[in-house]
Amino acid sequence: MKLITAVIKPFKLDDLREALQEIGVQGMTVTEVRGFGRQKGHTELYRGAEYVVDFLPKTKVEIAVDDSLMDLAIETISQAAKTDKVGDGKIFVTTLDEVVRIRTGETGASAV
Amino acid sequence: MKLITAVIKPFKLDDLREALQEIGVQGMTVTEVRGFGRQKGHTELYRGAEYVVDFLPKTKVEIAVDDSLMDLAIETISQAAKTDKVGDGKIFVTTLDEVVRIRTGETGASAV
Amino acid sequence: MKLITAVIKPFKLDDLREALQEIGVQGMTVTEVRGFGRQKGHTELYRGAEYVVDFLPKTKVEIAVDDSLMDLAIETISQAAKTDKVGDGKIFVTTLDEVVRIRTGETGASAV
Amino acid sequence: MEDLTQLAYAVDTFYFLVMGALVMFMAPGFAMLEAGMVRAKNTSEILTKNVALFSIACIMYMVIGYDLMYAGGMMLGPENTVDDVLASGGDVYYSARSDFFFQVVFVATAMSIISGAVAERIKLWSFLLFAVVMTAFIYPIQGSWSWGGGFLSEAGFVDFAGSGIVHMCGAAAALAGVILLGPRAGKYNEDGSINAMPGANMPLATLGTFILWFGWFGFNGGSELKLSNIDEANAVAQVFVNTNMAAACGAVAALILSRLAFGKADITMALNGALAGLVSITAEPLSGTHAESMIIGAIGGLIVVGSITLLDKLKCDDPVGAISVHGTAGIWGLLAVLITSDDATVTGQLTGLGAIFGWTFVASLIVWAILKFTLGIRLSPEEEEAGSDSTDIGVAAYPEFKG
Amino acid sequence: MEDLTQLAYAVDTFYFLVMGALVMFMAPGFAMLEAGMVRAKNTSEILTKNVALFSIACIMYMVIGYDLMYAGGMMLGPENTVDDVLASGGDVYYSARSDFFFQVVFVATAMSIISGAVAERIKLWSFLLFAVVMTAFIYPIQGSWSWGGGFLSEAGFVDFAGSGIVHMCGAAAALAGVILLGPRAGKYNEDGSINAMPGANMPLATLGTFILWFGWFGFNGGSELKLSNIDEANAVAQVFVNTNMAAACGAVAALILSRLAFGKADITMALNGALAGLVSITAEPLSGTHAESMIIGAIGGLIVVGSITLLDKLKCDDPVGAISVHGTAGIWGLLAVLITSDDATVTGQLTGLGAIFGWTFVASLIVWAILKFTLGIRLSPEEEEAGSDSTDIGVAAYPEFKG
Amino acid sequence: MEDLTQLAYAVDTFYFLVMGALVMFMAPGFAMLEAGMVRAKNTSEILTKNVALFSIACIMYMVIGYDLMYAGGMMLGPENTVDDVLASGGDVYYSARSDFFFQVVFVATAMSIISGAVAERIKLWSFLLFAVVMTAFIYPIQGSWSWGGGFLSEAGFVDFAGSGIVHMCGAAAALAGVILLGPRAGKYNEDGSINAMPGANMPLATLGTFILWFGWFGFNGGSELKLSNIDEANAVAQVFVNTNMAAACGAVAALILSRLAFGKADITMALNGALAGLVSITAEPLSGTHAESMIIGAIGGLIVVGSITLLDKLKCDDPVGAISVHGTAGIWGLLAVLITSDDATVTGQLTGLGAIFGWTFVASLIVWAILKFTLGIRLSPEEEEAGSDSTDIGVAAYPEFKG
Ligand SMILES: Nc1ncnc2c1ncn2[C@@H]1O[C@H](COP(=O)(O)OP(=O)(O)O)[C@@H](O)[C@H]1O
Ligand SMILES: Nc1ncnc2c1ncn2[C@@H]1O[C@H](COP(=O)(O)OP(=O)(O)O)[C@@H](O)[C@H]1O
Ligand SMILES: Nc1ncnc2c1ncn2[C@@H]1O[C@H](COP(=O)(O)OP(=O)(O)O)[C@@H](O)[C@H]1O
Repeated sequence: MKLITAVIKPFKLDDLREALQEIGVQGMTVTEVRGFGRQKGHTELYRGAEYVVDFLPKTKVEIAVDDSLMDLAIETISQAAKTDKVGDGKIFVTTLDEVVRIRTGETGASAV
Repeated sequence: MKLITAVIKPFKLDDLREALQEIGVQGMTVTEVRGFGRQKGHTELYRGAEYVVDFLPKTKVEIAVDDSLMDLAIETISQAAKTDKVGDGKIFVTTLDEVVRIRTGETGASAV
Repeated sequence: MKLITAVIKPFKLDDLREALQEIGVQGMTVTEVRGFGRQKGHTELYRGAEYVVDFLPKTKVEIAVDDSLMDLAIETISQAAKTDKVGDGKIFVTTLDEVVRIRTGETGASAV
Repeated sequence: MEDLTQLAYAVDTFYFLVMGALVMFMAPGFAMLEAGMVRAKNTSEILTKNVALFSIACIMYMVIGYDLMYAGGMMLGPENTVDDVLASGGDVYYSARSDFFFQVVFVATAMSIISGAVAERIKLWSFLLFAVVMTAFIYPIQGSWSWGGGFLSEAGFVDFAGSGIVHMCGAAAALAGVILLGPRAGKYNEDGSINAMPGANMPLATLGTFILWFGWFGFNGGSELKLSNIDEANAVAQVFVNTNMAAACGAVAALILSRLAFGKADITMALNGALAGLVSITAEPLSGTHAESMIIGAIGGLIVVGSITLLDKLKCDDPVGAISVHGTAGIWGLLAVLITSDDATVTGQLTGLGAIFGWTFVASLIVWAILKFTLGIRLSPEEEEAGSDSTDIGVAAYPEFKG
Repeated sequence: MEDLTQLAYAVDTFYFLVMGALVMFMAPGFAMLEAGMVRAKNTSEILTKNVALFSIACIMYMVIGYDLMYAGGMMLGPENTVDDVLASGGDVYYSARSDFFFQVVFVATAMSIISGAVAERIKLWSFLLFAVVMTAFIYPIQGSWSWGGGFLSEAGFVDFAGSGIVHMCGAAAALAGVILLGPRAGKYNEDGSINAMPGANMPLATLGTFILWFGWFGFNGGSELKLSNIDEANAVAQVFVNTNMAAACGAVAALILSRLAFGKADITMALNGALAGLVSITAEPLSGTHAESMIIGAIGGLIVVGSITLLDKLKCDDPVGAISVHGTAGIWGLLAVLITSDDATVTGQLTGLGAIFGWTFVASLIVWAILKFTLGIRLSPEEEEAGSDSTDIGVAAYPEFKG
Repeated sequence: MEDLTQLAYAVDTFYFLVMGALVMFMAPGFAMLEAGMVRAKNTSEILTKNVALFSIACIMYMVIGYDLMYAGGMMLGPENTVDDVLASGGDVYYSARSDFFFQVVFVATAMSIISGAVAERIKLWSFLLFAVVMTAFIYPIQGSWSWGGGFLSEAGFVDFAGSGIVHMCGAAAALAGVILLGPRAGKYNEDGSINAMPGANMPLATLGTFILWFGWFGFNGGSELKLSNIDEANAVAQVFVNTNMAAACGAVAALILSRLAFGKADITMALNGALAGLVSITAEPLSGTHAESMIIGAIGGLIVVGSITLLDKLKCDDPVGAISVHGTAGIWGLLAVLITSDDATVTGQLTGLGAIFGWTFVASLIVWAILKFTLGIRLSPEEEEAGSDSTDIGVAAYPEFKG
């Protein structure tokens, strides 16, 4: 099983959720984060003094999937989150050793 | 060393913390997240217009543990977070290559 | 590729960002979290009743780096985040199976 | 006797100033209500608009509007002298300045109404330019027809404190703006369904509503224009009580209706209901009985719930419900005068309603259109997505709180 | 002379209306205070309750309460005519409507007190039904005993502006509700320890307190009921100063005590202290010296800190401290009259205290109990956990801010 | 005739009390403005300071300040009797208590100014001790020189409602504190650049500003001190209108300037601009024409933007802009009197300006220095980093919202 972590533009979340549900993803976990990448922050003035907004608001989506679904999921995320502008975000994949559904105690693929 | 990530119902956090402390877990990191799973969101009305709350508030707890403590920790989390209702949450386990305690520079198991 | 996750004191974030940029880290993702570790929470009084603040505000920084940059990055983070007081935080390292830059579709090292 | 006249003049002037100060306090009422009903990312902008529009209204009405409406003189004419007053045989009984002060806060009220309806997508400076024209010309010109002694007052049009002249007028200008602006991005789906966009801060919305309720005692209570004898004092008290009862019944009616229609007691409907009750009674808070005022207010509260839902169906996007509260309930208020006042006629009321609405709507449409095709009135999609705070103001309303 | 009488009538009426408007403004004061002191998830609900209870109080007091309390007529009797006033030789000196307006905002105040104490666990509609009974019957009936000329006024009970009749009465009804409701889930642990549940928004709580302080000038200042000669004007000014001094001393005393007792200057205690000072002086803000008023207020501020801590020990859960502020300090206020007023007697004060508290507590307990065994008064554990905003209102107070 | 005198006395007293209540309401205005302009972690503390300083001002001015300033008697002297008033031939025309009430809220205003400038780094209790000295001695002593009939009133110094005596005085004490305190940690970089530290809550800042604007009608309008004849009533109305126009022009001027200078319409500058307009006109809101008042207010609005930017360059850290709004604009107001008033002389104004500023600054510096070297005035770096809410108050302002 894999954990796919995508950092995307916040307003793309709904599209992403819909696209993932269509391919059969059953769950995801979302966190508001701030990001920093090729897309640089910007400078604002407050009462005449400059301040730099280094980090931009991003949304992090974590999705545990079975290995079989991994490629499709990455493909789907890429499509749904793309605006072709800098700051579109990144996808990170790590290996999950174990998954447990707390309610039933199920583990492994059936718990995803 | 393993990183155990549990997504649970927010009001279960205190029970979880106590249970984990009892079995000797020394640290954890908590994030407010929003989740989506078997437990579906619900529809609200605002000024007569519907809006769907797709994501429900959840709490994510990350706990780095030594391999030896892993099974007990998973067991403990499952127990503490269980309400037997849908939405109880999930546990994900990944392998940690390294852990560093910043203050002392300790690494590996002694840093957990 | 590695995913370095550092949990640090919030006011150290700017120093950390600068230090990492200097060694060539191009991106990072920041989350506000609450932590619990050797550094214990404290007790406050509200209207005469005690309440325990178990969790302290921390900042979690996630940085995907190429394997080659890993040691330097860990070193840099340790330096930048250190105050030599309890609660300085921890660094966790996991292996990334894959990284994708959504905008361009690049994968692997060049996507980091 | 002369001293008594002097003292009565002082009392009436003081009454006018206090009532005017209460109406001025409606400015933060609107600001808080609107700030509570928009999303966080457009909050600084709507606050800025409210501060600026109040200021602009004061300036433009001083320079030109008051003269257009009451022939009161550009920059105001001379103050009443003691001799004038004593010689007037009671006709001149309060300070000319106090009259200006009371009137100017009404202009600002009309303008505040517009700000909420066009929120979350309008360009700040185009809005402020509209405010200049509205407060200098559009409002005063129609105001002169009735309160300035023009043709509507002769046609027997009855509008005690301005359900039509102030509230429906503001709503008409707002409606013109909303039509030319279009709805907020993402508000209506292609399948006809509506996306709710909840306001960011209910305590502010509630505070704003209560402040408006409080200020309305000045709005209606001051519109009696005189206090200093038994009959006048009784009249002012009657206005206070009727105003309060209409608001109370509007709130309760809207709350119950929203519970029945939507399953939950939508607080924003209760707030709009209270305001709708106030707008409804504003056209005639004096001559009706308390029972009549309660019914008029309650119907206002029911109407506003229906109107908000209907306008949303028509894809007329009004984030705070201003068009329904001030427009729909304002029309109801003008018609309800026929129940309570013997002076009002169907023709008179309909003439006033049509004239005010028609003039304001058309004149506003033209001004909004000119702005649209010159400076533009709408933020770009990217600006709207980022929020007008970041685009126009540069200062977030709640920079430390995560949205 | 006749004109002078007319003008004096106008001035007294105006004074009454302005003071009444200030008291009306206490409604948002309570709303903001309570909204600041509850947790975010119950904020929309408490705001809704405050809007609705004010409205209900106005309606029920108009329909029946005012008649029960003052025999003022259901839907109010006729207004004073000019002839009545002139013939009365000074006995009739203000508009009957202005009297109603002033009185009705007092009922709403009493009811607002209850809303805070039962917050975060009560069912909205059961609360609103209680409000109907309280404002139509329970409050007016006890009010008639003293202000309506009943047996308490004959027993020599002195309560100038209502430390007992308004504040302790509200607190007694609240106490009955709190006892039947039980504490909020998770508030008290089995080992007897208390979990603090900090209020979500201190600026709102502070704003609410300051608004109440401001409104209290109307509450106490208007209770002199007459202004139009030198002695009366002096009396009103005296009331203003004593009211203000008691509040100031209550705030400072509570702040210092909280610093000494808890180690930090708990802002919520300073706010409650100011209000306790105000409640304490309300029973007699006129006849005491400034020094006496300061001491009475300061003691009120100390008492409230002790009372809040004690009630918490007794597992009597009152999220905003309403029972302590209005009840405990109200009792102190009634007793403090014995220091400052020559008219008051121990028997008189204790009779009043006992009668008001006893009646209100028992009558409220019965009504709450009926509600409990019919509709239910308490949210289910799941609803309470989710918050009453999501259960009863459907609109979150701060939907964009993460908790 | 006697009855008329009595009624006029009542009217003037009532006018004074209403105006005083409006000024009292400026206390939450300052509290909300400051709470909105500091960072979230220092919000409970600044709220506590505002509640406490208002209370302390009331207490100290009652005990000693009013006597020092007006020889009004410690704990106030006796009230005017009916005979006194009637015998005075019009010289005694309002209640002595109403005078105290009006004056005491001015002291609190001066003290409120200081609270904002020293925010986010001062120790709570040291600040409160300063408040004791300021309101008991520093303010009343300089106040006695002009309003108390001292040498400045003889030198022909004109300051109608206190641009200098209240506002610049507060700013001078604030400046002394800011100099001894130093800037907030992290505010100025070694390379001379400035780190903006945005205020946490713009709706509160806006609400505070509007409340202050509203309260200012009492501040300036009440400073005419008499209302009860035609000329006085006209004067009060003139003051209302000029005050309002200056505020409006200050807001617009600052908004436009910030748009031109910084590229965006900085709301905080518009708010400061409105207040600067108000401060500017406060020294003479009566004798100028409306056009003059508008220009004076607009210049105030421009000045404040420049002053804020300049002070920041000078590393004089004032989180809310209080020194610029009340000090710089206050000085401008004192000088602007030369344009509008025939009574004012350059010497008189400069003497007053110098005397008030000099005394207040030096006396404050001494008191701040004593506090600094005894109790300490500044939080430790750790405490400042954690925020004064956690250090001094123990209650977070927004405990549930993530920063
Ligand atoms: N090396 C990295 N480690 C962690 N997060 C990253 C990294 N690079 C980018 N991110 C995250 O992805 C977001 C988008 O990245 P960015 O580089 O700006 O976009 P693009 O891929 O279009 O150049 C960033 O805001 C950050 O949150
Ligand atoms: N595949 C997944 N990937 C990431 N997070 C998940 C996944 N499935 C569930 N979650 C998280 O776990 C939470 C609870 O899951 P849910 O399926 O609703 O409960 P249950 O296991 O009782 O069916 C979700 O709200 C979500 O945050
Ligand atoms: N075992 C752990 N698992 C997850 N997070 C941890 C763990 N130990 C510490 N942390 C995180 O690191 C933060 C700092 O840790 P702490 O132990 O207090 O500091 P120190 O390393 O100086 O003893 C904690 O607040 C918590 O967020």
